[in-house]
Amino acid sequence: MNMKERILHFVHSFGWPRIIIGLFLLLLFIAAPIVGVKVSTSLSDTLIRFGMNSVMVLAMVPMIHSGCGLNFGLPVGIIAGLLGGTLSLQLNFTGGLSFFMAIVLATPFAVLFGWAYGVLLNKVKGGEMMIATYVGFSIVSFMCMMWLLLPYSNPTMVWGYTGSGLRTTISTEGYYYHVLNDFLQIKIGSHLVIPTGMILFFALLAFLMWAFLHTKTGTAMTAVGSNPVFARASGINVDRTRILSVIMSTWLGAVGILVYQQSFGFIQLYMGPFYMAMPAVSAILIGGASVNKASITNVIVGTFLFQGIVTMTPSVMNSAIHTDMSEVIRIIVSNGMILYALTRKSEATR
Amino acid sequence: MKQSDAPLLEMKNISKDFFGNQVLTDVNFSLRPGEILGLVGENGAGKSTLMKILFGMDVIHETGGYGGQVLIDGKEVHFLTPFDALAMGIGMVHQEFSLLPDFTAAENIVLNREPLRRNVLSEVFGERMDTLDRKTMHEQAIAAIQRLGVALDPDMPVSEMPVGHKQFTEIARELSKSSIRLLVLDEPTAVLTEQEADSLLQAMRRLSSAGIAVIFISHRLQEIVDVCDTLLVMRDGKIIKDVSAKEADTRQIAKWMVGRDVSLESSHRQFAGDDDDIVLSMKNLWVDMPGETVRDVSLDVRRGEILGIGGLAGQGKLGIPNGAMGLFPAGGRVVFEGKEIALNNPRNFLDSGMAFVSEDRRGVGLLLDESLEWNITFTAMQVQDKFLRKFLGGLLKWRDQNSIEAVTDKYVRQLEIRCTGTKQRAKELSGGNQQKVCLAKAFAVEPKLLFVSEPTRGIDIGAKGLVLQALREYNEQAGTTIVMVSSELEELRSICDRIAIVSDGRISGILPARSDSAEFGLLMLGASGEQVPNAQSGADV
Amino acid sequence: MDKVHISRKIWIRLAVIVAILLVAVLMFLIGKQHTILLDNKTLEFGGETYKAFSIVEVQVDKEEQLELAARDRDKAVVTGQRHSITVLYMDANYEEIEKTWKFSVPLGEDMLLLSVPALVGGAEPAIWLTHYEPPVAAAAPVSEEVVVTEDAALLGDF
Amino acid sequence: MSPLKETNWQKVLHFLENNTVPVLFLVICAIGIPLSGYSASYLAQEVVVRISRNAFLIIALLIPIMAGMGLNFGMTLGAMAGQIGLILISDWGIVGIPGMVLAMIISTPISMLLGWGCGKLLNMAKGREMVTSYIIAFFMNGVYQLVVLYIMGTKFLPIRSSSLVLPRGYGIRNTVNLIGIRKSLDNLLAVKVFGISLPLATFAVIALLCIFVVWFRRTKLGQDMLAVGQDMEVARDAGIRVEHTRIVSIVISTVLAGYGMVIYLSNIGTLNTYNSHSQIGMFSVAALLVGGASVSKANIGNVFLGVTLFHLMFIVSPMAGKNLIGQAQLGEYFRVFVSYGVITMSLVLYEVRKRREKSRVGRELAAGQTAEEA
Repeated sequence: MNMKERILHFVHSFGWPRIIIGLFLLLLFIAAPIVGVKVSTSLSDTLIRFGMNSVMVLAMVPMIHSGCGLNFGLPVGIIAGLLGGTLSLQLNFTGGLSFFMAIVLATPFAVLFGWAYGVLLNKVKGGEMMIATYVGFSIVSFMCMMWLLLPYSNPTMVWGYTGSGLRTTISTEGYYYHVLNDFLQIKIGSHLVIPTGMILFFALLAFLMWAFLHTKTGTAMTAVGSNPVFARASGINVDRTRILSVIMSTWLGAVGILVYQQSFGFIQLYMGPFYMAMPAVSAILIGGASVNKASITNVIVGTFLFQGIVTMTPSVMNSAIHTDMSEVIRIIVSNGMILYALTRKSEATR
Repeated sequence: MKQSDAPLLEMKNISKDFFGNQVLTDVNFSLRPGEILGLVGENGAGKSTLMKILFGMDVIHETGGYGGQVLIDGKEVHFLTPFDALAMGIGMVHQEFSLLPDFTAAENIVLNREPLRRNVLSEVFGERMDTLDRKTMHEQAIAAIQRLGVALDPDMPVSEMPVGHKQFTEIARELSKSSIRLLVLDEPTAVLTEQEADSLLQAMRRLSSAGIAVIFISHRLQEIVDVCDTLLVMRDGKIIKDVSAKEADTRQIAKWMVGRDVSLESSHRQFAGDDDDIVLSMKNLWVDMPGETVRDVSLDVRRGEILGIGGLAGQGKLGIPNGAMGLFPAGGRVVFEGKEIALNNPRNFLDSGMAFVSEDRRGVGLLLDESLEWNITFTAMQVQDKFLRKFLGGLLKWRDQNSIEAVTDKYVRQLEIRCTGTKQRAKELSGGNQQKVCLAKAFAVEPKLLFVSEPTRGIDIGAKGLVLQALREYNEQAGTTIVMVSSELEELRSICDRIAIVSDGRISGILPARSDSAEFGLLMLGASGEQVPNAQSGADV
Repeated sequence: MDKVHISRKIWIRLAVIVAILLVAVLMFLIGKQHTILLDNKTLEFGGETYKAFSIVEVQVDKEEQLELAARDRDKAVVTGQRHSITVLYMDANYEEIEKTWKFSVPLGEDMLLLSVPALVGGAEPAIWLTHYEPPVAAAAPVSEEVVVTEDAALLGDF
Repeated sequence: MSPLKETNWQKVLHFLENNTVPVLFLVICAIGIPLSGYSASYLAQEVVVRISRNAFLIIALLIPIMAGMGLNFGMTLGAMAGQIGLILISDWGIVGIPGMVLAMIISTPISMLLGWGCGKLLNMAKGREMVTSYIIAFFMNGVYQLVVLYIMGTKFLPIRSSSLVLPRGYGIRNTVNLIGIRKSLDNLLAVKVFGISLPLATFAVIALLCIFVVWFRRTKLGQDMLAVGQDMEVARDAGIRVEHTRIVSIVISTVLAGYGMVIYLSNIGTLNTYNSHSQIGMFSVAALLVGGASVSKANIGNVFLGVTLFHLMFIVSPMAGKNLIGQAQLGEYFRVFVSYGVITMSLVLYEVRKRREKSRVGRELAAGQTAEEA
């Protein structure tokens, strides 16, 4: 399959850890048929997971561009998304409309949270990443309390016996379940399924991002990330630009989780969003981004590689050595990647 | 002993070049034990390079070593690291303190040479587990302080010290190194008050009488004359004068320092704007720029002129444009074309039609990772909405690639920027070309007034000429007023109409470019305007 | 001089490491836990028959005293190698006899079977103190337990 | 009269500013304790237990802070080493104090190795040590799982005891019962005072560690760490081996964390194989910060104040939540939130203070100006 060359080509321009990861994935794809795993199935799994996660990975781009570093605070956006989603369910919107409304309802929260989060990050220039991580944790654990207290009433969402407090997982069945997956879905043979709608949706957002980076403001944002002092000396309001980037990241995070849910089928509340930042962060790094440079290509390549590994490892491993080491491998790969990015000399200067 | 015949230190026809540009040529001098040698010269005259060679700093090796010999007690030596120099009993006190704020004077003085006591654990885990012998530490510190003969509390944390005491602590640290025979003091008095400075000078005399030689680098000529035995004047990497301090007076020295046969005299155009047409006026400007603090500057700029701002490093000349632009916290009043510019926000500065080419090319001037196109057009794009295509009634402002390339091309040709193309990254260019890119960036804004800071710092002769030429032309053709800050007086004199000299964060005087160099020299060295004939003191313009 | 010092340092360090290793071994020896099954069953061995007591009291080290009726089995958990066992029984002519034996447990063994009759009967240690393999609970196949690897994010006690 | 008041008021403000976190916690506890309705003696007993359980671990954080490397989230590595030691001894059936000592001895080389690697990496990430050490902890967690879940119990690393190994035949179970060493240190020498039992032996060990830390500050190495912590460049100019010093500080911290983990788990009595360690880092850091430590300054006082306050909050919040809204769950989420909130807050305060320092000079100049004009 021509994907081999494509992956190889990508990987060669991305330094050794990416080469290893790429080759590993390649190996998995080669091994798959040998150990009797349907390549077509795993390929469509990969595509679906790609669609599910790509938007959240895209959410990394604005903040990296504006020099706020890797957005470990993605949960902030996710929370906004959860609020949007739950509200949309609460108001009993159904089908495509519920998804649209979820995004609409999530937006004000995303903007508000993003703004506050951005203001905070401006106060702690240089220490963004660590603090972002903990802001994420704090808001998640704070919302844990809110999920219990907020007066949601939709019976599909609240605990049956008490009638109050949201469940830990809420099905999106009958609401926006698979609204994107099934849109223009293409079935090739019995196994290869392409979730066209979801991928188109990502493509749309990706295009908007690309376009934004070609506008005056987008240019300013890139400059702020590349050299804040230069930007300042060119009359840019660095802080405002950074806040804008954080708001964008947060909003994309919110949309990202909604896309994830509509495909996954469940809204995971409470500790659900806790570690969601990690995979997104490592995905974009695997895609060739660095702590202060990222492009749409990085997003696509990274998400594909990362999700490819996450989907392929369990199936192949299971049928090969009858143990599922995928979890461990995921942890090692993703965190190893982040570690590599953090400890690279070139970036340690910033 | 044999010290009598062979001098303690001798440097024989030392020469050094950084990638082709000669910074030291054939430097010779020698130093007897207990002798105090005064070393004076403008910034960039080669003083610091000379010292770096003496201490075998890495920069020297990394840039291909030096020519000539360094002899100690008549034997040639090659120091690979400053620690080798220390081993031979040569110590240096740098301008900027290298002290640990939370440690006491004593702890700083014996830093990493603490007296230790062995204990059980250190037998197992090695010397580093030895306990500190605080008592002896204290004694050693006191000994060093007494040797220096100043009042300094060994138990006071550095963070709570007045700046003078920090200086003393630094020196005491060198003295506490038992073998010390030669001490280099790099502008130790620059930060000191009068009394502190005096006590330091006395300390130096005491040291010399104790047989310790001192190399004293200072811009306060009076001190040099007072304390030194011999005097070394450097200029352009050469030793201009090597005289006994007795037969020199400050005015002479100043002339030696800056005085050159001014050949560019002829090329001076006769332009004298008048004080009725003031385009920019600053009142009581203060700027908190680290190392270049501006305390109280009042300065008027005439329309159409090229005003030079000179002065020694660290006196605050760089602070003026940086503060005016708002890159560093500043206060006071800046009035441009009659309307006041709010400080601390570059946007106001740019909007009012001024531009600034920073001395810090890589830090402030350029987007090193981006293309020339971006570097040149960015400011104009952001400030004046140039090079943009507007859609939806200006709601959507799209980068206009064509016009960007066009204008970049124009400047690449006009300023002869050597590059593979307009897409090349700024960091891949040579210093000179980077400087030109910075100019292009400023020109692209088409400012009414242009601040240029150190436009020729660290670029080769050829590029220098071009850059200055470009500035001159831009001033004459576009009629743009230019305020140029430079530490190279000759450069200023070659293209400026008037030159203001900054000293200790204040304007010490403004002279026509063709005045006698000695007068500039004196102004630089802090003589106030009154002492210098035909110089208007800055304060009352 | 310097050389001497270096080698001295190395010696000291070696000594320390060895000492630590010794401590480790020592800890292993004195900390090792053994389960001794005290068994009051009639034991046939090499023609000899050691008859079970109708009732016997056994005490290992300073553990609490155990009363074993015929065909009883009880266990004592001990740490370390050397132990003593005190048996209080009635002989043929109903005289109370209290006897104490010293014995040491082989390091490797987790569980041992000590036959009191054989012990009292004065048989070889190899006979009255034997290795014991606990029967593997073949019954009721244990359900595979799901491993929870992702940490509960502070939702635990501390 | 009035100016005096003024100054006092300022004093109070200044104190509050420098001790925001502890004060905040005092308030939380003050509200929470009555709500929870626990008796004083119960709380006292609990706090005593928690101190004996956690103090050692938290003290392990002090040394990297000395060396200016911030909060060492990499202490998790030490915890892992300690757990491996415990797993082995419970497989070998070594019990009591000997078991604990053996576990510590086993953990030491592992901790050293991990700590050394961690230090190496942190030297490659100067200026962002904390986030890096945090990620290292995650990364090593993966490696730890690889070893414990897939290698232990195989022929490479045999585990005999069936109570440890998963039914599938390899890998360690979710929980390991440490009955053999449970409380063996605490009960070694326990006395009752006013119905509160004090595990003196444990306290003695902790006291020893405190003495070591205090003494350590007086050693050459300690001095070097303080120097490196203040200014790496100056230290390097003075000939101090900066990188090495930093690595050593991490190694020491990791080893201590390993010992701390053994003590901690021996007190609890069961080992959650796959998340005891990952929680420890977080909790210890939180507790230390609650005690008023900052990223750059911490002392033994902070440790004990921190443990006390943090755990008071920790113990009372579920009950308080229950009595307040009738949901213990809420209280549990609350304490999680507070733990993270505290870390966030102290990190932010630290960064903000750092920046405020920078802008000081400007204000002085401005003051000078106005003075001149006046």
